[in-house]
Amino acid sequence: MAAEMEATETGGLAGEMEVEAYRRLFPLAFLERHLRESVRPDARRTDEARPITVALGAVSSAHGSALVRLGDTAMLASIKLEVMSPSYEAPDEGSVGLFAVDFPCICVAPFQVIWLIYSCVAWYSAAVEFHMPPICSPVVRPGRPAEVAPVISKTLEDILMSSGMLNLKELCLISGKASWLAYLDVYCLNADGSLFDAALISAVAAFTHLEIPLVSVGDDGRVFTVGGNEGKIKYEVVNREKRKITVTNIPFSLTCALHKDNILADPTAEEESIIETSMTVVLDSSDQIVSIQKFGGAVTSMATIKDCISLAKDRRKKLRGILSVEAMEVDSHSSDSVN
Amino acid sequence: MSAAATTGTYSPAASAGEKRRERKEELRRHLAEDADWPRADGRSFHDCRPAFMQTGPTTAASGSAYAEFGKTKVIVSVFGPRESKKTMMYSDTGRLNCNVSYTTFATPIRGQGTDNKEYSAMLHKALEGAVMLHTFPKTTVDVFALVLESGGSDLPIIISCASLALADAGIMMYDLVTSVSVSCFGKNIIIDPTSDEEAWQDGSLMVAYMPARKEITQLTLTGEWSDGKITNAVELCMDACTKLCDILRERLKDASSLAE
Amino acid sequence: MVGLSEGEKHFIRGGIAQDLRADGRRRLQFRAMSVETGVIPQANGSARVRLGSTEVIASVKAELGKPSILHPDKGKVSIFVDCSPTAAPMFEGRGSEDLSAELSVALQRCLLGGKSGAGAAIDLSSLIVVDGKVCWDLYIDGLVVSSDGNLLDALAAAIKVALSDTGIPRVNVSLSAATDEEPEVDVSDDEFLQFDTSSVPVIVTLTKVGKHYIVDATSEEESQMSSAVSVSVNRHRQICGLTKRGGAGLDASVIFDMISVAKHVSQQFMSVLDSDIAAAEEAE
Amino acid sequence: MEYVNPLTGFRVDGRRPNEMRQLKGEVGVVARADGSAMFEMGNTRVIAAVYGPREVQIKGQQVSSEEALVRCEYRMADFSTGDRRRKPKGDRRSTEISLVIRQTMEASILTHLMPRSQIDIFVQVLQADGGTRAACINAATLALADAGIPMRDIVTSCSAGYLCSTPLLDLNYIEDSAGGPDVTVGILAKMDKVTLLQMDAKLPMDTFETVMELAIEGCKAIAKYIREVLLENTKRLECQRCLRPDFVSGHFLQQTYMYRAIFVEIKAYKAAFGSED
Repeated sequence: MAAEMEATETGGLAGEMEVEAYRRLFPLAFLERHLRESVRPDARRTDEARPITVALGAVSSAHGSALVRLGDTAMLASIKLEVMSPSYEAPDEGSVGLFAVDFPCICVAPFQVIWLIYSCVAWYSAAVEFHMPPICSPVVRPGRPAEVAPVISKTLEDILMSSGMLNLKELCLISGKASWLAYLDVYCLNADGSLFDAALISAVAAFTHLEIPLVSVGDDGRVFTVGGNEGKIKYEVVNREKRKITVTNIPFSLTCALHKDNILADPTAEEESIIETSMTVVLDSSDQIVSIQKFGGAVTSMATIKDCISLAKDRRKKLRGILSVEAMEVDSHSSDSVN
Repeated sequence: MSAAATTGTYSPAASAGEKRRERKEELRRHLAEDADWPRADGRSFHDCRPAFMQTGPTTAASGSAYAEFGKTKVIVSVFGPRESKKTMMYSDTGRLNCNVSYTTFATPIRGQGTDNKEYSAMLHKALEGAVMLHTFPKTTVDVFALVLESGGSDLPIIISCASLALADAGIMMYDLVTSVSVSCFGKNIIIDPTSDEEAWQDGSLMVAYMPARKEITQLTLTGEWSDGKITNAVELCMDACTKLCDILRERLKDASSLAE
Repeated sequence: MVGLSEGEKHFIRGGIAQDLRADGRRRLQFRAMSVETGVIPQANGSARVRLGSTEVIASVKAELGKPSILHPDKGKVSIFVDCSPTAAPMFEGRGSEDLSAELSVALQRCLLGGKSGAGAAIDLSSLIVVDGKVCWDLYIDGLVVSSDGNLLDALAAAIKVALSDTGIPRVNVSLSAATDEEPEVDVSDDEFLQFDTSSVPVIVTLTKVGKHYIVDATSEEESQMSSAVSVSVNRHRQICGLTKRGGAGLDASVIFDMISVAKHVSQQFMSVLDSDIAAAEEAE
Repeated sequence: MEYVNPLTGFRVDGRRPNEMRQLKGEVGVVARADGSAMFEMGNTRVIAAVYGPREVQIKGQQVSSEEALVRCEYRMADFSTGDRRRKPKGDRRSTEISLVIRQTMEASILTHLMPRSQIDIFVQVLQADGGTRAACINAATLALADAGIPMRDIVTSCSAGYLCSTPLLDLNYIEDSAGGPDVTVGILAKMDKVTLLQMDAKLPMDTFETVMELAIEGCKAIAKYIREVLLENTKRLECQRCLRPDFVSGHFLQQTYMYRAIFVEIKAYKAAFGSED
């Protein structure tokens, strides 16, 4: 690599070669030339993150859903509510996403076996599912899930639980008898870097948009939805007032790629493929650190870690407007009755 | 932690089943008998749902398209000619690899989100006739479709959206493929059925058509049809496909004008 | 699957163009067909059909089950096809899954009719025992033992023969007081009720090679096919299902022409099949 | 449930303890296979097809340069057993039986005569009424013979059991699932050598010997029957080959008709060749 670096230094090789070919052939050199002028290939400053747009109620067949675009990365989160009998220890608490994995085909590729064992452990504790369908990136092939998907599912689930954002007591219907179970599925529609940040924002937005359907209990003990506008209601509506769940101290995350003492906030897929080390800082609404994740890669000094945390802090300030505003704004067509 | 909590989940809509069935029964009877009974969403029998199509939702793919017909939402991304799987044997013409999968929340009852083998095979047959396979020998073009929401006549919309994505990816094709399906209720034929109408149809017919070359690449039909009914159903589908194809062409024109 | 040299390909195409195929048949002529019923004693109905050297076995098994909530007054029928590796080495392991899935889907499309049950080969409401509670679930299984082309027609014929050979045991239900728990059902194994399989359609596949289309193609001829249309026609000359296979596009008029030819040929094929069924019934 | 009627000594299906079920063998049932056969023991019916010796397909396995690679796949049809469960492919039982059949047949095939080649044996069970393993081995032997693959000797197999203190030959499904011992023996008929012996129950030594003797008797009877089937098949092939006028089959007539047609065609071809696409 070093030899070819000198060649580009003198501008011999890069001069005539077309930029696109150069970008493909020598990606690291291409990036480093940009970083020397502290600018990035997509014309952002090193500490600048991509714009975020949030649209609520993207899926009409779900109780709560949100489509989030972080630059080009697009995430679609959807929550479906189902009724379950609460566990013995926590009679008055619902839970999020008890995900039962049943694998249709018996002979599984070795990787899927690990995923099967891993998911059995998560089976009984609340687990959230992060899907990477084959449409989102050239790396993913149908039939074999991407390696990074279970990792993101696990971290997403830990943070949603540990940040105390949700008060599971609000998911209870009749204490000890029936409570809500929220299946949270996050689909990555376009994978262009910092998937975890976009996934977390979309999950949070979906929960703010969540609307619990009006239900009442039938005589056989089974809960059923009431049409909402039906005149005669045989059975009294159980949860007339508990329709929206309160979302407190919203967690927010920022991923930074670390490359030789410069920090790239919110890397794109191309940058992520070049730079191995990256660090994710998760803060909650009162700027306390919820979690810091750094999976191996090059060693970094404490100073860099502090810089990342401060970067995350001011990024959260800028975005507080978006996260709280959309919490109030209920999208118009999400209120039609969901059967 | 007791395990009882997990197995007993059910979606609470069970009670409405009884009433919903009578309403469906009544809908079917009306559609079968009188000719001018308006459909649930106010369309006449020969009206398609408003088609919203757009290219390029996924930048990671070499070509992609998003289609929304009423409640049916589909994303297709095409990964340009790339080397095929190790297990594949040598072939001097290109290969098309299609895969259709549903999200867990696509259907009202929570599905598994598994791949739909039948639709993948049908998508492959519909597109095979239109793609110039000999222009990318020894390689494979991957066409992956994800149904975000299933609102009725999913396969035709997947086929039209896939051919738009292929065009967006710059894959050589003889012609764009558009596809429309009709449902038959008694002697009436309704076009572009929604999932409620599809659940109660007496028969259905789907045509995948290349308007410029006037060739049908895929035709499937179920239920009882007489000869005459087939001919005018296929004619109905073909001119609906031609109109849909003009919409596709406009999308490609604005996409390219946007690109400059 | 079939290795053919250029010379052989020309020979086949030239033959079809002159209405004289490799094995001496005309374009719209079927191969010799032999039908046998009751090949699987444990099944409620079974049949083996040999069309030239293509051999398939179909078995119908009936089990008691619960009707679906959407159609409480109808029984359920499911069709599965399996290609045995004895037919071709490439069907070994999971190799036969796509072909089996394709054949099962094509058969379901042609035999089960629309979702509301109209145009179904078997009258589903005759399968009901107790409305909403107990009904018969028919499992139709096809097995391809030896494959020499035209599997779909052979399977459809085998299913039609198996259904005519099927006997569903008469069931008397002792209506217990409580409505929702399962009523006891005892199955008498002497008298059986037969199906009337007159309305079960027959599938005719027209394979287009060059400019002409042929019926009942062998696997060599199928390897030369540009496209194929499988039409299922029942006794009242109604079309109960249609699948276009193969890649190349077809002009609409060609398809209508193929449908009319298929209707004409299917009547003749159905009469041959009915006489074979009658013969097989006595032979059993 | 008494499996042997104490008074008459007959079994559930009316057979005597040392009586075999009705055998039926047929050769050449699958046209495209190099060799194929169907074998019936009572209600158990199995079809075997042999493809090979042919070029090795799977690049993964290292190809031993001095002997043929024998591969086998055992598969049960969905309707073969009483209850209709769709068994997923490659479950443990069929993998085990595939291995058993492969090793049993490998013992008798002269693999060193066909180096760097592969022989595929596919066995499809149409109807399973006990003793499927034995029927598969007999069918495989017939199919290998039909494929003309050199073998030391024909391998035959039979099962035997021990219920109500009487040794029973060739168990059917009811006797097999009665929980008693089940001995499956596979022998090389002429050389009187045992290639397969499977027994899974506690049995005193002497009863084991009597049951095994009974099974070997069974195998010998099957070997005699198989030899008859092969002899009759060879006769049929022989007369088809020597084309005696009174026995010319319709198939042959079509062949001559076709050759004559070709001469006519060649002239037409030259003219038409240009127009043909």
